[in-house]
Amino acid sequence: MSSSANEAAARASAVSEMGRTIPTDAEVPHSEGVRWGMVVDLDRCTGCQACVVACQAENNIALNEEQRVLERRAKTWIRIERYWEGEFPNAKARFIPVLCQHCGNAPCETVCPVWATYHNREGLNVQVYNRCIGTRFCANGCPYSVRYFNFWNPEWPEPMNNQLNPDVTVRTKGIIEKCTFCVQRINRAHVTAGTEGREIRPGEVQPACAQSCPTSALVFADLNNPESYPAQLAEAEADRSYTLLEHFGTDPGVIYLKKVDPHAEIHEDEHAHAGAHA
Amino acid sequence: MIAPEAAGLKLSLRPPYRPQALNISLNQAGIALLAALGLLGIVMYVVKLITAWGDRAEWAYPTVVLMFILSTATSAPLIAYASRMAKGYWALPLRRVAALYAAPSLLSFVLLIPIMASLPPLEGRSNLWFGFSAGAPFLTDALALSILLLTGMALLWFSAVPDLAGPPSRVRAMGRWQRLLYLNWTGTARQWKVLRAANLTLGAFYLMGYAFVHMLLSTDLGQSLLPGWRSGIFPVYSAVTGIQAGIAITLLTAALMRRFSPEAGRFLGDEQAAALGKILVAATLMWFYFFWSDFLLIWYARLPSEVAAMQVTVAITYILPFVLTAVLMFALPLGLLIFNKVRQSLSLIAGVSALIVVGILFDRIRFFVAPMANPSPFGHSMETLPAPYWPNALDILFMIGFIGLMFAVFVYAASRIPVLNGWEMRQGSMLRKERTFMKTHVLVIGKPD
Amino acid sequence: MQHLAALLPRVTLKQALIVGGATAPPLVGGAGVLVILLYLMAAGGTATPAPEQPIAFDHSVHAGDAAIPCEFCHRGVGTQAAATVPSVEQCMFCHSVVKTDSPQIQLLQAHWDTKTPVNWARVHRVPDHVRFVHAPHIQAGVACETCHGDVASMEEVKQVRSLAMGDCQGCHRENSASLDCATCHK
Amino acid sequence: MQEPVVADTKTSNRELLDFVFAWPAWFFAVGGALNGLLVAAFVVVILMLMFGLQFLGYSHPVYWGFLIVNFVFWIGVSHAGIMVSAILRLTQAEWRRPVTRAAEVLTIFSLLTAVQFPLIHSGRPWRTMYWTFPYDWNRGAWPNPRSPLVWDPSAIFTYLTSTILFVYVALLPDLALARDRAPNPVSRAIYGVLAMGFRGTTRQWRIQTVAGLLLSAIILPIFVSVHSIVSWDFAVTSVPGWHNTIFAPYFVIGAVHSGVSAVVTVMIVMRYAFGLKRFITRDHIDSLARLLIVVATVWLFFFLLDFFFGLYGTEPAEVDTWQRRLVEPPWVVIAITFIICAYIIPVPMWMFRAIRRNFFWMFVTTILVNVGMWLERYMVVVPALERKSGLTFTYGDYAPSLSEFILVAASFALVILGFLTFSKLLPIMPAADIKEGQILADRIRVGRANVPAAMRE
Repeated sequence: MSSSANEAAARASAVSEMGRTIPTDAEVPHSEGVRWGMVVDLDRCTGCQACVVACQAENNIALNEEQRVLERRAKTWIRIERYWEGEFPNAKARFIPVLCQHCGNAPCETVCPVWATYHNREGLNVQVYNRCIGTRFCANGCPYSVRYFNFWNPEWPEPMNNQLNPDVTVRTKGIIEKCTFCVQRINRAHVTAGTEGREIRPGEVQPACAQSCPTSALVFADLNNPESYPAQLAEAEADRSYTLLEHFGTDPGVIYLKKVDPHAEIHEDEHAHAGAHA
Repeated sequence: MIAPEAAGLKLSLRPPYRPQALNISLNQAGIALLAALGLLGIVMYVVKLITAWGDRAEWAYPTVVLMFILSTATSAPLIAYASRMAKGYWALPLRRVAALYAAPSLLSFVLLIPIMASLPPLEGRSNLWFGFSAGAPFLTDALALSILLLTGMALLWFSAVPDLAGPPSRVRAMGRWQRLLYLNWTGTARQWKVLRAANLTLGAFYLMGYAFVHMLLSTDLGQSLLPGWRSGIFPVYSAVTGIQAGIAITLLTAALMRRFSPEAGRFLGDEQAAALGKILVAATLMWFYFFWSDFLLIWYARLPSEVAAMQVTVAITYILPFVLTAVLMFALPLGLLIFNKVRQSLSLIAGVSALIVVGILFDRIRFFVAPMANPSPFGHSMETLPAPYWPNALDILFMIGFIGLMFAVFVYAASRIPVLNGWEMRQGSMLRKERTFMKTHVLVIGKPD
Repeated sequence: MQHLAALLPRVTLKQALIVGGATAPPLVGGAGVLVILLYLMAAGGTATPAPEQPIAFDHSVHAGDAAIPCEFCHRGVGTQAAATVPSVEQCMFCHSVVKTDSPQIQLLQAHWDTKTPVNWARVHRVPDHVRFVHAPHIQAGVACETCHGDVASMEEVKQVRSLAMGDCQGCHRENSASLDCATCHK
Repeated sequence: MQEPVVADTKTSNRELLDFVFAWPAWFFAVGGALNGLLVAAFVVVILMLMFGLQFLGYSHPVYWGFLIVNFVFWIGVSHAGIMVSAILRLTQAEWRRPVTRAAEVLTIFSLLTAVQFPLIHSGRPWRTMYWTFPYDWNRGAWPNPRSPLVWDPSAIFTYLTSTILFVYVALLPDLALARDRAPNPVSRAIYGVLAMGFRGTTRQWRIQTVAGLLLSAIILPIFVSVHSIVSWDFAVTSVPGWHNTIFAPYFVIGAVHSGVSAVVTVMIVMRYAFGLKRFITRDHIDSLARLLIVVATVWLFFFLLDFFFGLYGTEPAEVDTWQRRLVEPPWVVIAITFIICAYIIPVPMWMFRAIRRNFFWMFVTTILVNVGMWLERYMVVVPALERKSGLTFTYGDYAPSLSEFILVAASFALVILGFLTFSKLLPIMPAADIKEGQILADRIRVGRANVPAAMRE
């Protein structure tokens, strides 16, 4: 198991190194104006799962009881994928937080028969719960597997129902849900900024995961705003930056910064192996 | 139903009707033109061999010619074999015309050798051989193609022997080797039985070999040289459009036969056009189906590496040949063939067929030039879109000459082997009768087991 | 022709019953599923009739005769999501002196005395999956009457506009407001 | 065909009527068992409507499974009818005649069954109006024409409509006969309305024939499009193992393979159950088997292309999917069973004339083909979802639940029940078509041989 997971991690990063210089038909709708996005610095991620819990609380995600996890029906809009590197005595855990990548070229959007998921002008991949009929085609099309299906109506025992966020709807059975970049917070900021007659300031909006990240591994901003910290970070760390599963050509809105491990023993053959697959 | 030419129903059985080799009424100029073209083809081939051995890009347009031959001359005999298996009596006078294309299809092997010699090593590029290295692709492809061509020649010869052999006394009088060449054909019941079984099984084998060779060559000379081009349907597209072109070239040839060969003209007529026309419509629709199945999936899934390859063959680099292909192989033929009048007249359908034969040449250009001229065939995706590689004067002369050579070889073969298969037509005349039923004339068709 | 007709069935009552019996379960079952589907489809809906209020508050007196501006009582409307219903204290601001002998005002007085809120019945409610914020609408200059009707002439307030999705969209379209799903759907 | 159906009218009347008039005990036993299955399925469906899809074996990465597999399977079987009727009619294959009606009816009922599955499989079936019907003038919210799931209903319902039309046109003369034969005024009235005043005039016959031929030609593109679109449900996505351009023709030819096999199975069952020994002969089965050899071989070629060109790009996720399909434990059994059942056993057997003309062996082999083809769809759909990308952390697996087995079994019950019911109400043998065949049958003397022949106008 560990070797295959390791291999997968190697592939995931190796694949990301493929340059994409071919022009595609990607007519990115958010090339002007706001594009909400996130920069994930894997060097800083400790795998603490604070983002997962914060997301759970913010977005009224149903309780992931043990049974749910065992039958793989647990819902985590952001999940920490853990891969092992190296063999047992020198094994190292590597973490990749995976959330909806808010792709500019989203495979989920084209396949929905009812337009329950679409791309909005701010680069969000929006899921309209009330429109969704639950064909789950989008979940199949998504290479990141970040779309989750509601197999039943969620229930919260007393008094946990009192902590539900009123700004987020409680999803009914039979629909798909996924990370929204905490669109309720973005909307609230829009209203605040609108009533004050100004634009949203950089750093004004934070999704729950980024807000709760103790090491600031997740930072959120308008990637099209060159003054925002994440945009500058992505620029400054360009040699470390990649997007997940780049060869799918999805143009994600989440940018990852590679982990640089000064103590890593680089196995030449392993790299050659991953390179052959890339 | 379009009635067959009357001559076909009333063949003399006693003495048995024996067809002639092409009694051609071409004038001197026509013969001279064909010979000149053939000579040009040979000269150009030699010139290419000397100047461009091992230079892959230089062999791009010869590859187009190779695939053109594979899609026309090699596929035309399928009409003979398939109609024999399906007991299609309408095809009786056409079978030899189609099968004769086995002779010019031998030219494809001549082209294959230098082209294969110019291919880069398999390592580092996608290919069908998955590390299986026993001579692949050179030996395997050459072996597969040569088996296919030999099968075609064997079928042509076997089915022609009863016509060539003449009366039993003539064969008995032959020398030993000549008799062997004529399969010792005296027309015994056992010989007929073996001939029939051989025709059917070899025909089925040829059909499968045709699909297989298309899979190998279209992959080894096309897909695997253009990184990012991963299309499972392409071998089938290649084979099916080849069949479309094969039907077209057979109809075209049939029309020319009727015009220039008095004997063949007695039997070839609108019945063949009507029956083959239906299949041509189906094949024309197939062109679109297979093109669309390919295009839609790549364009929809938007994997950058695949889209780039598609941009080369369809959307950007070779858009001109693509548009010509779509018009000549699909839009125009379909628009014309829906009219019964066009479909049921040999001369009109020959015009449509000419469009398709030209169209398939452009189709092969858009698919095989880019891979052959691609300087960096290694890896999983292309770094940049390649620039289009248009033919220079030498390439154009090569194409004209070699395709001319193909027709010259066909005419030569037709002048050696009868263009009509007399024995099958005699058989057909026994199984097809005109009768009156109520107040109309009907054709009664016997279907023996 | 006649002899071929003999190939065809003569349907007797018994046969009809048996065939009916064989087809009944699928038909009945299918119909059952259909009924459930129809029920589930009909179970939604936003329009409500005027609900009974704990105190017979008359908008026509306040907003109509007295011409008190809406924002005077519904103070949140210009700045936040909810327009807010005034607290008992705010009512008592006037009604500690105005019309104190009316039985309805005495009901109000009772709430004031016992320090309990009035449980006003909610009139306008959008579904749970819709996010509606009053402030931007007021800021854009939309009059209250546009959505709530002529409240100034209503003795008891009821919903006059469907306020279903198409209704909102029509207005948004006319005013070039956002038609992005995420604007309203949460 | 070597021997046309020749039966004197009295014998044929008696033998065809035997089943329509008699009510053998097995009919009630079979009908009862089938209905029992259906009731169980209704319970499952209602539970799913009320409590969500938790009863299915789906979990996080694998959101499609048995029900979609079954949908594809039945759409596949539905390709039999038109393949047999339309193509064989256009190619004037005389042996098609007794086979056509049964094949078309099989098409209708398998289509009707197939369309249930995406419906009950969706999370909120009561909202599927958004999906198939563009009605939302008010809100400007429409079905998404880019989604293959919107192409699907259009293609399937077009196919269903045209197939019903096709059957109906062919039924007209038979309905007219039924009207003339009807014993009581009620059924005479019903058949009379259905027969639309068909009296057998020359003009009516001509129109009926032309309509049949035109429908045959028009229905063929629809026939091809239906399963192509079903295949695109999978192939347009970038899911490794699904995204292969060969999918459309591969699915279509696979559909014909399983559909024609199903027709053979049905014909053999009908032959014994309905007492049609005189009308369904060894020749029919033989001809269908020869057709099947070709179809199966083309299908195998496309399957191998799918396999080769799946591995061709050596993309890691793609290779993982194929490894899952062909090597890893639960699937390796399925893979081996599938290829053995769908090709390795039946096709070499069909090579022998003795097998092709043996009802028992044809029954067994065609059942095997459909077992294999069901597993093939399972193998195509599920492992690809289990191994979806380079993110191995989300690799999952799928095990069907009892509910799914019940629903799949019930789909078979529904098709069989529909077929049985049809055969009780309307002639399952195309009487007029068979009669036409008998008129057109002729013989030609060649030397000493007497060769069966057919007339062509």
